[in-house]
Amino acid sequence: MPEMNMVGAINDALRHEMRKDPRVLVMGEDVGKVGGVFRVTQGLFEEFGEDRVIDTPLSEGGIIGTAIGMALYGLVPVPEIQFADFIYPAFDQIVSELAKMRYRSGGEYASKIVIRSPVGGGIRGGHYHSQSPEALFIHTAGLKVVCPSNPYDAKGLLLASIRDPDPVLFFEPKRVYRAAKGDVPEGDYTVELGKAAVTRPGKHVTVIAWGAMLYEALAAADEAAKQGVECEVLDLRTLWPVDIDAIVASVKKTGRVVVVHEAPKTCGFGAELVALINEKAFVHLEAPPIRVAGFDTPFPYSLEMEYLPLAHRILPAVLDTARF
Amino acid sequence: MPEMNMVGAINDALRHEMRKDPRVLVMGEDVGKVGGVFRVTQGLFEEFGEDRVIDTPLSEGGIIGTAIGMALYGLVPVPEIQFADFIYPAFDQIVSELAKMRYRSGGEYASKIVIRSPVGGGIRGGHYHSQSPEALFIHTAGLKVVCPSNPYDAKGLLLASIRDPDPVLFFEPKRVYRAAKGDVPEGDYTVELGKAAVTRPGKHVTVIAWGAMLYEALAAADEAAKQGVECEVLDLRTLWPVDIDAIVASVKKTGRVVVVHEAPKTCGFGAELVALINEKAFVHLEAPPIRVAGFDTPFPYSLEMEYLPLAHRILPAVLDTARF
Amino acid sequence: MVATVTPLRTLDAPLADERVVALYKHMVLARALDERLVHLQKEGKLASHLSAIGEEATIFGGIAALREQDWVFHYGREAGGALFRGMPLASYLSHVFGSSGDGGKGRQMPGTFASRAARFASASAPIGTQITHAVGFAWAAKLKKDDVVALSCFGEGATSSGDFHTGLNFAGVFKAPVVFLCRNNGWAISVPAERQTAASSFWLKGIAYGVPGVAVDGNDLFAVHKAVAAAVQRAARGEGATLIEATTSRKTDPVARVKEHLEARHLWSEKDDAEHASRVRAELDVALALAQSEPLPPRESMFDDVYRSVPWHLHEEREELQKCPK
Amino acid sequence: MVATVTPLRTLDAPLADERVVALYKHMVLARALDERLVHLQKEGKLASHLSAIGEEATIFGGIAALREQDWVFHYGREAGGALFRGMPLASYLSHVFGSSGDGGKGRQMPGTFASRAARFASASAPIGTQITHAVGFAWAAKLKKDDVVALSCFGEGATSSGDFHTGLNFAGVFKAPVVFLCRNNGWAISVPAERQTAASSFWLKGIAYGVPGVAVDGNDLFAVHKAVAAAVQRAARGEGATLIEATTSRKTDPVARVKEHLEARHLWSEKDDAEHASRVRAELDVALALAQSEPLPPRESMFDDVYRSVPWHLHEEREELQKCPK
Ligand SMILES: Cc1ncc(C[n+]2csc(CCOP(=O)(O)OP(=O)(O)O)c2C)c(N)n1
Ligand SMILES: Cc1ncc(C[n+]2csc(CCOP(=O)(O)OP(=O)(O)O)c2C)c(N)n1
Ligand SMILES: [Mg+2]
Ligand SMILES: [Mg+2]
Repeated sequence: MPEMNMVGAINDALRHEMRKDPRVLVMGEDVGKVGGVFRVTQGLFEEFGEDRVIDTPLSEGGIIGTAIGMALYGLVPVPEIQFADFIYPAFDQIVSELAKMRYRSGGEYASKIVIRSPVGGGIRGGHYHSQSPEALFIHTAGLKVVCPSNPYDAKGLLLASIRDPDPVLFFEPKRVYRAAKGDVPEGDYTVELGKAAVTRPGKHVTVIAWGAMLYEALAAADEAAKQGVECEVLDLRTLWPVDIDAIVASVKKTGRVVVVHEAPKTCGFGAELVALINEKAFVHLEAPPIRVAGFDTPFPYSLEMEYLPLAHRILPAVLDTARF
Repeated sequence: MPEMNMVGAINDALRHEMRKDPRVLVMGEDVGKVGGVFRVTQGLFEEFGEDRVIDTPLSEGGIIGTAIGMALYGLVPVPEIQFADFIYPAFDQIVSELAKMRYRSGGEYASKIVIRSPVGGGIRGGHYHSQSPEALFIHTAGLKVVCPSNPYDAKGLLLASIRDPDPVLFFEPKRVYRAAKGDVPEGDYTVELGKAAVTRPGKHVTVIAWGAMLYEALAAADEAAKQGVECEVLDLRTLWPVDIDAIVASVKKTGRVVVVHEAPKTCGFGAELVALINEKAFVHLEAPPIRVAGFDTPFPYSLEMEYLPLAHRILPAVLDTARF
Repeated sequence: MVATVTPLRTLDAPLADERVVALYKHMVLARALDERLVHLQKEGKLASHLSAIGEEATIFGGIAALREQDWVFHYGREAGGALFRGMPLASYLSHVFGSSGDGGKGRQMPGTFASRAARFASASAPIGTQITHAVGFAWAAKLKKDDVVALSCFGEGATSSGDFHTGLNFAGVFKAPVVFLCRNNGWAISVPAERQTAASSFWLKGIAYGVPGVAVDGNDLFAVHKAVAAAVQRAARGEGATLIEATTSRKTDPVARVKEHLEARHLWSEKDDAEHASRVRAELDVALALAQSEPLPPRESMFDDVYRSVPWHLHEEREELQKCPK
Repeated sequence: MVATVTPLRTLDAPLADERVVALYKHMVLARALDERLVHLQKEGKLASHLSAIGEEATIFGGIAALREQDWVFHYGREAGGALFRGMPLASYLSHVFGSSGDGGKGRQMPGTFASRAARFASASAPIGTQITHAVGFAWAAKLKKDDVVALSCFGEGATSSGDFHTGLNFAGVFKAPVVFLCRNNGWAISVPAERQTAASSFWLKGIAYGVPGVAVDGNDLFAVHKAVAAAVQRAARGEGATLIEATTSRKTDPVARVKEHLEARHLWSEKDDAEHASRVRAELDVALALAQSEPLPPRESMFDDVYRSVPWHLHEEREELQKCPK
């Protein structure tokens, strides 16, 4: 099995599925000859040509709006939004149109597309190259939201996302695009949507994370272990619909929860997880579930490493929770 | 004190402030001669003329984008978005520009506008005339979010919102635009932002609501009282920054919480409230805080009264919580 | 790229006589239907209704110019056209009353229907959003080398939306086989067309996108038909999109105009008209009574179609609802 | 509304000789600064840099045509113009390095600065958003009867954005005193201008909005100046907006072109040039060293300016951060 980074694994998934399924196409700004600003689509233009790897005008609303139309025709577009921060011009098309197409037509029509977009901070991008907008889409009924943390999952989840009948937002943690490496099988396999992974088993505190913050959670868990606190680290992988069974099983064991995410804390997905845990496992809770998240400010440029919920901020939360 | 409905009270607030402060202006689709589709701006065009009551082209992005520019010049625009469901074409301008203007310029610039928009269901509007998108804006650092439930608060909160230095989303529960009536003082007064009201005191269960659902919470509380359960009903009024002290004080007393809102449950503001209550009052909780909310579907047309978290859905939640 | 203006009236349009008669009959049906629904709305029996009264020539002229394989991306006022293209009247009325017979399962406001039978896409309320869908759809057909054209319908108010800009821009760049039919009735609710643009007309907006613009009299069935037919042919030849501005006015009745045309050519008589009107009346009486007596969709159906299969959280929410008193 | 094309080269532009010399000096500074920052970026000492190399004539031609009371809504490549209009070099460099001296408190990427001193609005990264701000700002000035014009700068890629459409549309309808300066350098990252539009040029997009369009040679300081100056005057006279397309090319060096002009008129010599270059070098050495040695903003500052005063939840988050090890 070849070792790949995230960029390579996602590229491999796209290439694999485009070879297999002629309906699949890639579109977006700079996805063509140049292979995307992060080079995720590199080589696809050469292999599949300009009808399946399409450089578009600079309009995210146009990318998603026309992709919805293409999907209605029966193609399976995989549009790229260059940075998730630039998804907002397409917000109306995503929440008003894409998410509601199947429902409002009583199942007569569906618009199946996979929107790929890099998320997260730590690359010195400031306000507009660092955001993690997953909560906005989780709040919108009709969408699925995925965020892999490693190359194996990235490929397997992307293939599963493209084959899934529903629209998927596929968020790629750009901070670990090249840093996260691992063995990736050649050829076909999928990682089922809606299933979390127990990345590190433990019995004292459940730490829930995804994407680039998973590594911070693991680092904090290592430190906590030195102080006698064993964390069970869950990598959600699919954010919505979330793997509630995996979460409840872990919380039943530990009774203590820390949720980690980069997006601002308030009304972030962490709030939903805390609320769900209350609804499903209240009697098992021995401490209040707490959130270590991005602060409720725009994403800052110079102070990004202070802003992000890195291991040094997760660790005290874990220890406090363990000792509550 | 004259009795007014919500429409009249908001109209009165706009007229009052426009007379007092020449910087204030109203803009939007159909806000001019016709006075808005809900007649909230009726008569303003006649009194203040077309330079201060401006009918715009059909572009929400343009309304908010130009309002931001006007505010940079020193005016205080109060744009109307005809239905909150149509705020999404302006989403990029609101979250990327309006919310971040002060922060990104280090306080050198600020863009103070108040966006008024009717929210909520129950008027047979279906998907696109019924939504309650508050959570999206609460998640966005830099915005304040207000939602009055009655005429007195509507006028006082709108005057406070216009005078507040920060951008405010002022959501008006259209279901009770005319149904909610009450005495409204003539002339000047404000209702402080960030302060909830205890609409009904009680000791067994805290019910948190706002806007049109407040009346459903009160109706459920009446029924619960007949069964010996006394609800303390909080009307949040300002959703963000929320009156955390009022919430914690009530939860300390009751130990039991039901949050009610029209927006879909998942990642709604209810989740944030549950998470905050966990963080601030966990040891006082005697039951899991639960949410009675819109279901996680697009807002349906025919079944809207089944979709909404009306009293008949709140009551069992209150009783279950009381008896947990 | 040259913007062309077609003559405002073309009586020699290549529409076969029988087809004009069929169109006229449907225009009469559409008018009667609108009148009935407007009335029901005034009586409070219908939440809302998007009427097409006075705009039938544009709607039917556009529809009549399509080939069977072509698609329509509408926005709410085109029901008459859908009936002409094969949507059953009963389906449309079930939609209007949001009842269990609605293909859309009662989930959307009257007017925003979908019909695969009529090759009508799913409309929504936000103005303009369907424009980019039409472009993507037509572009996909082109990529697949299918001979399919999409007709994108919208009002002049929609030209101010971002989707109009982006839709025309993408259509220009990718030469998508799409026809943009802008129905300029002079108003967006209370806002006059002069408030939508400082340009002297809407058709010339095509210039900004390398898309030819055409102006027609929107009260003239034949003029609209001719312009749309030419645009469909152009699109099918691989030459790309056309923007057509059809200006409607209250000064003449577009339905009466077709009647005059038919009568002048002895293809229709007062007697035919009276007979047709009474047939339509009878048909509507029955269909409306039926639709109004249909039950609403069952409340459990609320949780279907959010996703293709119902995920755990919607299962739970359905159970919560089922436990509730009705 | 008529679209006009100005002659491509106008040596008789009404720019006083001293002003041309001053502009040239700043163009040289801007070029040197760009070269240094590009270099620092390549060395990894700077996260990113938006260079204006080759586009100085458009930037300075536009800026030079403004009156003191006019404002600039820029998008990231106009730093040279801001320095010319009075932004201190030190402030700009503090911004670039995100240090404590930055007026923006180190919160944004290099390039997206703001400067009240230079009457430059606050730029952001999303393409196009500043266009509607410029329109609203100019419109507000008009409503207040102030004689203020806004210059809205953007690249040709931005013409595909919804904000371009909406900004030009509102400017047309409300006759806002705004000048749209579209810098067409042929590329949006890797996407060529032909992929942005099927129209033959960008200036003619003004037609869609009742806004006159003008094309100029963007490598010619004088041509750009003349076109923008005329547009500013037109706006100030209450006649509304103008869209100017300034096409830049790599074929000539716009800075060298001004130098040739000055030398031909004996206003500048090789010796002057050498002296100026070494002054600029020295100034940049000092300023860059200073900016790079500045500390970052204190971490507590992260919670200021989200709102005018710090609300309870940000107080708590600040305390949480303060408890954390650095
Ligand atoms: C994005 C959006 N904003 C506002 C509305 C409210 N609205 C419904 S119809 C309408 C006017 C539409 O005018 P036009 O496009 O000319 O179509 P017409 O109704 O004249 O056929 C408006 C503003 C909407 N549906 N969508
Ligand atoms: C809304 C949005 N989408 C994508 C980007 C990423 N991006 C940054 S610069 C750029 C190209 C801009 O091209 P142009 O407008 O021609 O300006 P130029 O860089 O040529 O000066 C793109 C796509 C962005 N900043 N904003
Ligand atoms: Mg209209
Ligand atoms: Mg460019």
